[in-house]
Amino acid sequence: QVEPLLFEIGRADTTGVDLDEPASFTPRLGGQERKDAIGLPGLSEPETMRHYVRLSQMNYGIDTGLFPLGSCTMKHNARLNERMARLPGISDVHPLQPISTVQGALELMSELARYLMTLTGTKAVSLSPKAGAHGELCGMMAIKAAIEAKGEGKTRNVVLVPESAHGTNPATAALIGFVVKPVPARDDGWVHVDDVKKLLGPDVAAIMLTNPNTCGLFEPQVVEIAKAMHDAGAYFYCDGANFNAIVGKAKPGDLGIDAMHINLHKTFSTPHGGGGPGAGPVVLSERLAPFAPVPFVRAGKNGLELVEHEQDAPEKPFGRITAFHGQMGMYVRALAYMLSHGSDGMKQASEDAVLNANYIRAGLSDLFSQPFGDKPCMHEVLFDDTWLKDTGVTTLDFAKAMIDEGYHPMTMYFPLVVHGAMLIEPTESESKSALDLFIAALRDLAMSAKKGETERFTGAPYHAPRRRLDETRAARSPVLKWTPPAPMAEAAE
Amino acid sequence: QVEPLLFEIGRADTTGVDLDEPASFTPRLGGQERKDAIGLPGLSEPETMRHYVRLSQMNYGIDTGLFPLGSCTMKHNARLNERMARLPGISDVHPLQPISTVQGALELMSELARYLMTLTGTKAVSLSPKAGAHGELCGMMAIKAAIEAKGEGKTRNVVLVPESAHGTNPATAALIGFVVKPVPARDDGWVHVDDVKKLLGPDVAAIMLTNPNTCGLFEPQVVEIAKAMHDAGAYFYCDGANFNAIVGKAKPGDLGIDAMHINLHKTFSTPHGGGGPGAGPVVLSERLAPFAPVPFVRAGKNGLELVEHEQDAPEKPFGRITAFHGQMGMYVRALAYMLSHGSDGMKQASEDAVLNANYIRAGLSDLFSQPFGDKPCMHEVLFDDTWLKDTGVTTLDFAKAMIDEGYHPMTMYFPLVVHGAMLIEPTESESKSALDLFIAALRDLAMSAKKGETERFTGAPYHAPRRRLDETRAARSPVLKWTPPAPMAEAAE
Amino acid sequence: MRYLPLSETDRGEMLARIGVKSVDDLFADIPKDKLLKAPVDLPRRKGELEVERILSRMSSKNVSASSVPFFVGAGAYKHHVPATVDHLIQRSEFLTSYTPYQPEIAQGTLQYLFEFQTQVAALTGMEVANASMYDGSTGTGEAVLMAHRVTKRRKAVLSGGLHPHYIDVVKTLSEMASDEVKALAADVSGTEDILSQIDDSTSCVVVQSPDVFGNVRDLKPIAEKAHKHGALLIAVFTEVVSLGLLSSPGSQDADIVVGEGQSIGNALNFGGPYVGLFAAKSKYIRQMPGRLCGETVDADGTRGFVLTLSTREQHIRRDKATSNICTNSGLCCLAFTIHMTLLGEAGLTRLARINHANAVKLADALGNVKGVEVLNKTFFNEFTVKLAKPAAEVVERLAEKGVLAGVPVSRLLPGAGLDNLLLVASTEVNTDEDRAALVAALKEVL
Amino acid sequence: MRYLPLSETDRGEMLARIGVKSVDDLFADIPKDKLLKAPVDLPRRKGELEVERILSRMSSKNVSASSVPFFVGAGAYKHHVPATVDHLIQRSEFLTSYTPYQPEIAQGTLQYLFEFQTQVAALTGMEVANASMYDGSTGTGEAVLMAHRVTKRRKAVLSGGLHPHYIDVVKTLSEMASDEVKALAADVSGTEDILSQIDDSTSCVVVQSPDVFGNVRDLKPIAEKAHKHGALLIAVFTEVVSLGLLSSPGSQDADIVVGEGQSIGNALNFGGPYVGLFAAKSKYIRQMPGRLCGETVDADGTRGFVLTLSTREQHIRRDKATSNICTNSGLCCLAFTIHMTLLGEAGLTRLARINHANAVKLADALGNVKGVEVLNKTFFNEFTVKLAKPAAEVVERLAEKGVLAGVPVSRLLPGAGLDNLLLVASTEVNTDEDRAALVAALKEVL
Repeated sequence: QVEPLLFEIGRADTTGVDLDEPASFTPRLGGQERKDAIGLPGLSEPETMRHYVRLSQMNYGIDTGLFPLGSCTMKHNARLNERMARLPGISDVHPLQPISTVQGALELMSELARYLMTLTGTKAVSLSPKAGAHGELCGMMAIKAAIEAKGEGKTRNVVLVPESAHGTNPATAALIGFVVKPVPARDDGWVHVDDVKKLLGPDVAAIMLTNPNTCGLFEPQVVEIAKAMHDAGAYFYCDGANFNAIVGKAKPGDLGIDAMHINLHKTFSTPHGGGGPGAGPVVLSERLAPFAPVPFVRAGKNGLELVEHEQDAPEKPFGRITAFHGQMGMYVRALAYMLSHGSDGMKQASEDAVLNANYIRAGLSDLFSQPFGDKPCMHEVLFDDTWLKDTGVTTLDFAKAMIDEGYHPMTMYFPLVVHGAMLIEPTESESKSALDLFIAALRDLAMSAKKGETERFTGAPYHAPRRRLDETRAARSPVLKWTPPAPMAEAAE
Repeated sequence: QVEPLLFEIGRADTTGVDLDEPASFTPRLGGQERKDAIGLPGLSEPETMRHYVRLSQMNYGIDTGLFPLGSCTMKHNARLNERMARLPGISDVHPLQPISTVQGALELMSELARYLMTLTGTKAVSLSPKAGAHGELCGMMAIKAAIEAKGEGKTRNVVLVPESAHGTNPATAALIGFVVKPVPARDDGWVHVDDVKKLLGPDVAAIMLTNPNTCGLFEPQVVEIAKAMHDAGAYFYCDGANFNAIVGKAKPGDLGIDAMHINLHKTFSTPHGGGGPGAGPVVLSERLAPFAPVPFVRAGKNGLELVEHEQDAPEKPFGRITAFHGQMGMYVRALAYMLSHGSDGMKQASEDAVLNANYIRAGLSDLFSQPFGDKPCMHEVLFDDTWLKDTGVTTLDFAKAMIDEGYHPMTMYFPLVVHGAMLIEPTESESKSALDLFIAALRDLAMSAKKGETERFTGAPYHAPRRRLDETRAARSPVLKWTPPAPMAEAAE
Repeated sequence: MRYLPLSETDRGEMLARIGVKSVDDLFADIPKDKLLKAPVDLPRRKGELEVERILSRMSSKNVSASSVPFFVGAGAYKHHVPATVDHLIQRSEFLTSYTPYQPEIAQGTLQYLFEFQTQVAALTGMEVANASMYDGSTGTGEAVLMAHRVTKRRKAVLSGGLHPHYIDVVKTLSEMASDEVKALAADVSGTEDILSQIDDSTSCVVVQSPDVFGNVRDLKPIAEKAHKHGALLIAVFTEVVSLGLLSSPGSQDADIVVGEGQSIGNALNFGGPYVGLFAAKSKYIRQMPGRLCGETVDADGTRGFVLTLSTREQHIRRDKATSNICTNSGLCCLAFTIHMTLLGEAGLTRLARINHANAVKLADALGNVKGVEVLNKTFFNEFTVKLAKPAAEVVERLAEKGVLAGVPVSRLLPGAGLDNLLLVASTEVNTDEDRAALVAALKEVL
Repeated sequence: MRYLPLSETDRGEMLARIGVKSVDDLFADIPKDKLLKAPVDLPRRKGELEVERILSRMSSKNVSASSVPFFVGAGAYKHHVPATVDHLIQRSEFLTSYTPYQPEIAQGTLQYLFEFQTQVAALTGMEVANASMYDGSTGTGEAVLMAHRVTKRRKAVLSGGLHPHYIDVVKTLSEMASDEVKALAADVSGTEDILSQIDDSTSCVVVQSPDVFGNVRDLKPIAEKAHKHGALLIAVFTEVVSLGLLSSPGSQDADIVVGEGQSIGNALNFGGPYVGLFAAKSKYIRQMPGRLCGETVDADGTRGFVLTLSTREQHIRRDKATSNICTNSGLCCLAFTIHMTLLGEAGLTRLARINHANAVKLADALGNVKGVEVLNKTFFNEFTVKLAKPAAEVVERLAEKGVLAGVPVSRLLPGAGLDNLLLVASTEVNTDEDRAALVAALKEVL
C-alpha cells in the first residue's frame, strides 16, 4: 500500500475550494507582492478526501487496538469531548474579543482550574502551558522567579534530576540556565531520601521528581524528600506525567509538591492526535502561586476578568510563556472528561488503570524479567531484557514482532536506567478480555523467542503498512521535504 | 482479520451509557411488564468504538477508492452536506411540531422542489418517496389514480417494461396490480418505438422506460415513444436512475415523461451509507400533478403550509405513502449539492461523468467486447463476456480479481439482456490519473486472463478481508442471527 | 468546481483519446432540439461558506427540540444519542460504501447488519428479523402484503389505535393493490372490540402497542383469536424504547412485528430518514420483504456474512418478487445497532424505566392542572390528555411561549371530533424544569 | 461508568489472579495518611446529556465569530475552513494515534508531516521546515534560542512591530536564560530604525511582516545588515494567508522563518491549540528545535517516513538538547496540510487576494467615517485606525451593538499611550453587510 505524496498527484492549477476572484482593486502591499510561484499543488475535494483517508489507513490508534505505550497513557478519547470542543461558543471565539463576550470561556477556564486544584490539593494553577514540557518550563520558571525574589538567584542554580527521569526534565532545567545534577539510580527503582540529602546544599534550587516514577512505581519516600527539599530552602517540582495513576487516590499537594504539570492529554484523555496538540497546566503551591505567569482568570466586579499584563496583577507574575490564553480546545475536552467521570469515576479510573497493569504483570511475570523484582506496580509495568539474553532477540525486535500480532508496541528503552526496558501501560480503557488476549499474544511471542524462532523477530514487522524502516539512512542524509524529480524540474524550466 | 460479533464480547450487565435509575414510582403499564431477559449484551464506550472502527476497516467506500458500480453512481459525498444535515434546525426538528416552528424546513423542501422541477422541466414533485423503488411506486400509483379518475381503472392494466429494465420496474408495477408485458431487447441496445407501438392498445396503462437506459445509452427515440404512449391514452414513467448523465443537458419534461423518480443519493450524491437511506422524489407532469400524495408544501396566508390530509387539498391526492414528510436528512444534502454545483457545475458534472465513462471505453475497447458495438456511451460503459470466452474466467471471477488490484468491482450480470454484463460507471468524481491507473489495472487483468492465468481469477480475491464467500451455503440453511453456542446456552439455564 | 477533478487540459486530452471533437458529440443521441443550449435557470456555483449561510438561515427559522421544553411524540421521539454513534456512522468506510454486493470487501456493513438483525429479533422476541425497512409506516404496509402472501387472503383488519399515518399508508397501498382493509374507528381508550372483526376471511390483524393514544395493549387474546381463524397478528410499535420495559410482541405470539426504530440512534430529522424494524416467525422467512444478511464461510473456512435469500427479491424475481424494495436504511441501522450496543440490556431497560418514570411524573403534574384531564389508564412514555380548549390552538399558543407541548389529535385525525385531545410524550431528555414550564404555560393558556 | 470496561466481577477475578485482596493493596506505597479515604470533593459522574448541557450553557455565554460582523485579528484570524478538514482530522486513526515512534504503523502521520514540512518550506521560501511548534509565539522564542546556538551570541534585537505577546514570550524566556533582549518601542508606522541596532554582538534580529500594526515590511535590507554582522534574520508572521500574496521571507534572505499557522485549517479556539510554523536554511538543520520527519526506505526498499535527527532532542540529549520540546502540534498540522491541499496554489493566492481586497474595501469605508483615521500606508488584511475616542471603550460599545470591531492596541500594549488605536482585520468571511454594520455602528458611537 503505497500512497503517493500529494505533490506527486496534485496540480498547481487545481483547487478544492470555490472562491470568486475579487473585483479589481488597487493593492496596498508597498510593492512587496510575491513574484515567483510558490510550488504548492492542489487537489480537488474528492481527491483530497481519498488521499488522507488512505494515509489514515496506515496508522494505528487507540480506536483500532490496544496501545500499551508506557508513560504515554493512551486511553479512550470520548467523542462527546470532541463534540463539546466544537461548540461554536468554544471553537469559534477569538482570544482578544471583549471580555464581556467571552464570559463562558472564562468560566470554563475557571472551572477547569478548580477541578485541577481540587484533584491535586494545590492553591494555584497556570493554564498557559501548551504541552507537558511547556508545563515543566513554566513550573521551573516559577521556581526560578521565587528563588530570585528571595535574592538567591545567583547562588541557587542546581537542579537534581533522577537518572530515570524523562529527558524533558534535564532539558527544561538546562534551558533556563540551571545546572543539572543526577540523582543516581538504585536497584529497587526508587529515589532514596538519603541520596537526595547527600546532594542538597545552598546551591540546590529544586528537585524534579516524577511520581509515580518512570519505573511504574510510587515513590514511598516522597513526603520525606519534599520535606528535605523544603528544609534546604529548595523546591519540589513533580513531573506529573504519571498523575493518572493516583487521581482521586492521593493529592500531590498533600505530598509536598510545589509545582506539577498535568498532561491533560494523558491524565484527562484529550486526544494525542499523532503527537499533539496537548496541554500542560501546572499547579502551584502557595509558595509559588504569586509567580504564575500571565494571563490568568480572576473574579472581578463585572464577572470574570482576565489578567493579561504583569502590571495588572497584585502578584509577581514571572512573565508570559505563550500568546493568548493556552489550549482552550484541550481545556474543554479535559473538563468534559472530568465532569463525565466525576469524583467517583476518576478514582475508579485510577484503580482500574493500576489493576490492569498489575494484571499484565501477573500474567507475564513468569516469562519476563523485572528489573526491580516482582512487586506491585502502579499504572504501568516495567520489564527489562534479561530474559531475552542469548535469544538473539532484542527489545526492539520483540516490539516489532508485536506489530505483527496486531498490537502497538510498548515504550522501549526507557527509562534509560533499565537495560532494554519495556514499559507497558494498558490504561483503564481496556477490558479484561482484551488484556487476556494481549497477555496470551505476548506469552506466545516470548515462548517463540525462547525457542529460538529469531526470524519472527529480527525480520518483523511482516504485516504492517511498511517493513522495518531504515532510521539510520534517514538521519545520515536527511531528506526533509519533497523535491520534484529532475526531469520534472527540467520540464518546468 | 476476524472481529468477533458484539454478542461474543458483550456482557448483559455492561453499558456504555451513564443513566441514573429513576426514583421509585408506580408504573402504569397495566401489568404488561416484560418478565424475561431480552438477551442484549452491551459494551463500554471504548469497546464499542473499537469494535465498529474495526468493522469499518473491512469495508470499501468511495473515500477509499474508485467505485465503478454501474447504475449505482458512487460519486463523491461532500462533508459540507453532512455538516448541513446536522444543523440543529434540520436534524433536531420533529415532523409534527407546529407549522409556525418549522418554516425553515418547509422553505427547504420548497426550494428543493423548485430545483428538481427546474432541472427536470416538470410542474410538480412529490418529495415523499423514501428511496428510488418507493419513488417508482409513488409514480405508478399516480398513474393508476389518473387512469381510475378517467374511469379506465378496469380496462387499462398493462404496463410495458423493456427486458433491460431494473427489476424494481416490473416488481413495482405488479405490486399494485398491473400486468407486466416485456418490450423485447434489440441488438442495438435501444428501445424502438415500433416495438412499443406493436404492444400498445386500450389495455396499456403506461411504459416504464429507463433513460439513459441500463445499457448506458440514451434512448434516441424517447420523444417518439412518449408521443406514442400519449396518443394511446397511456402514460410514460421514466426510471430516473441514470438521470445523473443528463442533468443540465436535457430536461426529461421536454422529452415527454409523465413521472420520473430521482434517486437523490445517486444524482445528487447523498451518501449511500451501505445501502441506504436514500430518497426518491418523483416529478410529475401536469397530467399527473393533481394526484400527488399527501403531504406536500404550499404557500399559505401565514407563510408556508403543509397539506397533510386528502380533504385539505383542492387536488385529488391518491393517499399517503409514508408517515411524515419524507427524507429531510437527504433533502438538505441534495440541496447543498445543488447549491454548491450551481447550474454551471451540474452541467459540467454530467459532462465529466460522460467523458470519464467514454475515456474508459476508449481505453478498454480493444481488449473488452461491447454488446452493442463501440459507440459513445453516456455515464457508464457496458461490456459483455464474449471476450472472456474460452479463458475459463467468468465475469464474476474477473470482478473478484479486481478486488485484489484494490478496486471495487463494476456492476455484474446486469442488465440481464447482456451475457456476463460488466457495467462500469466511474462518475465525474474521478481524476484522469485515477482513470489511467484503473484502465491500466483492467488491461493488465485482461491480458492475464487471455494468457490463461486462470488462478488469479478463480481463486480471487486473495487480498481482502475475506476470501470468496459461499453464498449458496448461506441461502441453503439460512443463519440470520447469532445464537449462543450450546454450552453457553446451557450455562445460562 | 471543487468537486470536479478534471482540468480543462485533462478534458481536451481525454476527448482526443476518445476521438471526438467536443463533449457534445458524446450526447449526440439526445434529440438536437432537446439538448439545452445554456445552463438551466438556477444560480451558478457557490462556495462552501455561501452554502452554509443559506442553509443555516433556513435552519435557524426552525425551533429545534433541544432548545425548548419538548413533549412532541406521536411516532417520532426526541432521545439523547451518544456522540459515539454519530462519529462512527460518519466513518468513510461506512458512509461512502454501497449495498454490500461484494461481500469480501463489505464485511463491515454485513456484520453490523447481522448484529442488527440479532438485536431486533431479541427485542421483539421473534425468531428472525430483516436488515430494516424505510420506516415503521412503510414496514407496516409491507407486513400486510406479506400476510396476504402467507395466508393467501387479502383482507386486513386495522386497530383504531394504529397510528393514523400508518393506517393511511396501508389503505393507500391496499386500495392500489385492490386488497381489502377494515380500519376500526379511532380508539382513544384502547378498549375497541377488535376480536369480533376477525373471521375466516381475515388475512391479518394489525395492532399497535403502545397505541397511538399511548395505551398499552394486551396482544395475547388477539393473537389467539387470529390464529384460530388462520389469520396473522401483526404487532406494531412506534416507540422502540418501550420494548425495554414491556413484554415483547413475540412473547404474545405475534406473527410479524414491525415498528419504528428512530428512537435508538437516530435524530428526529423532521420525519426522515428513519429505520423500520421488521421481524417474524422463522417459518415465514421466504415471504419476508427487504434485505436479509446471513452467515456463511469463505474459501478458507473463515466466518463471513453475505446478503442472502435474494431469490425473494426484485432483481431476480422481477414482477414475482416479495416486494419492490431494493435498499434498506443501512446507515440508520448502523446508528441503531451502535446505540443499542452502548445501551446493552442494562442501559436499555434503565432508559425505558426513566422514560416511563418521566411520563408518570408528567401525567401526575398535568392531572393537577385545571382544564386538563389525563385519559390513559396505561401508558409508556406518551399519553392523551383532554383539554378544556381545542388542542391545536393551545399548542400554537404554547409554542409562542417557547414550549412544544405535543401533538393535537386533530393534526392526525382532522374532523374526527377529537379536537380537544392532545398527545403528550416525555422521554429521558425532559427535566423537572421542562415539566414545570409546560404546566405553567398551560395554566396561562387554559 | 461508560468509559470503564471492567465489571465488578472482572475486578474480583483480576485481584485474585494478581494475588492481592483489595485494590488498595496495589497502592500500598502511598503513605497511609496520604491515601484519600473518600472521593475528592467534586461532583459525581454525569451522563452525556448532562455534560452537554453544562458545557453548552458555558458556550452560549460567548459570542461566536460567525454570529456577528467580525473584525478581530492581531495574531489569530477568522477564516472559513472546509468541512472536509474537520472530518478528516477526526478519523480515528489520526485522532487517536501517538507521536509516530513506531513508523511502520504510523506512516499516515509521518507522510502528512512530510507533506506539511514541504508545504511550509515552499510557503516561506525556505529550504527546510520542521513538523511544527506549539504556536507562533513559542516558536519565536525557540527561534531566538536557535539563533543563539548558531551564532554563539546571546543578544536578540526585536522589532517594535513584533506582536507584543511574542515580545513578552521572548523576553520571559531570555530573562530566565540570562540572555539579552533589545526590544524596540512599538512601531505603529513600520518605519523604525532597526538597522542601527544591529552590531557584532547581535545574535538575531526578529522582524514581523505584516507587522502587528499591519504594515508590510521590507526584510531585505535587514537581512543584509544582519548578515554583514554575522547575525541571523528571524522573520515572523502571524497571518500565514499573507504568504499567498507577499514575497516570501526566504526570498528576502531570512535565516529562520517562524509564524502562526492557525489561519489555515484551524479554528480560533479562544487562542489554542494553534500550530507554529518553523523553517530555516538547511545549514542550520541540526540546531533546529522540534520534530523532523524524513524520508527513508523499509527492508523491502519501499519508500517510507520516520522521525529523524532525534539526536538533537531531549530524550537522547537530555540537558544538551536543542529544546525541551517533545511534541508538535500534530493534528493542527494535519488540518493545515489538508486545508492547504484543498486550496492549492490557485486557491491560496486567490484567498489572499480576497482577504486583501476586503481589507482595502474596509479601509476605504472606514476612512470615510468621521473620527476614524486609517494609519497604514501598506497592509495585507489588517490595519490600524486612530479613533476619536479610546478604542477599548469603542470596542466595548460596538460589542453591545453586536459588532466585534477589532483589537484595541491598549489591550496588547497598556500604558503605551496608544489608547485610541484599533487593529481592524478583514478576511474572506466579511461581507458588504458586515462592513456596513461596522461603519454604521462606529458612526453611532464616535
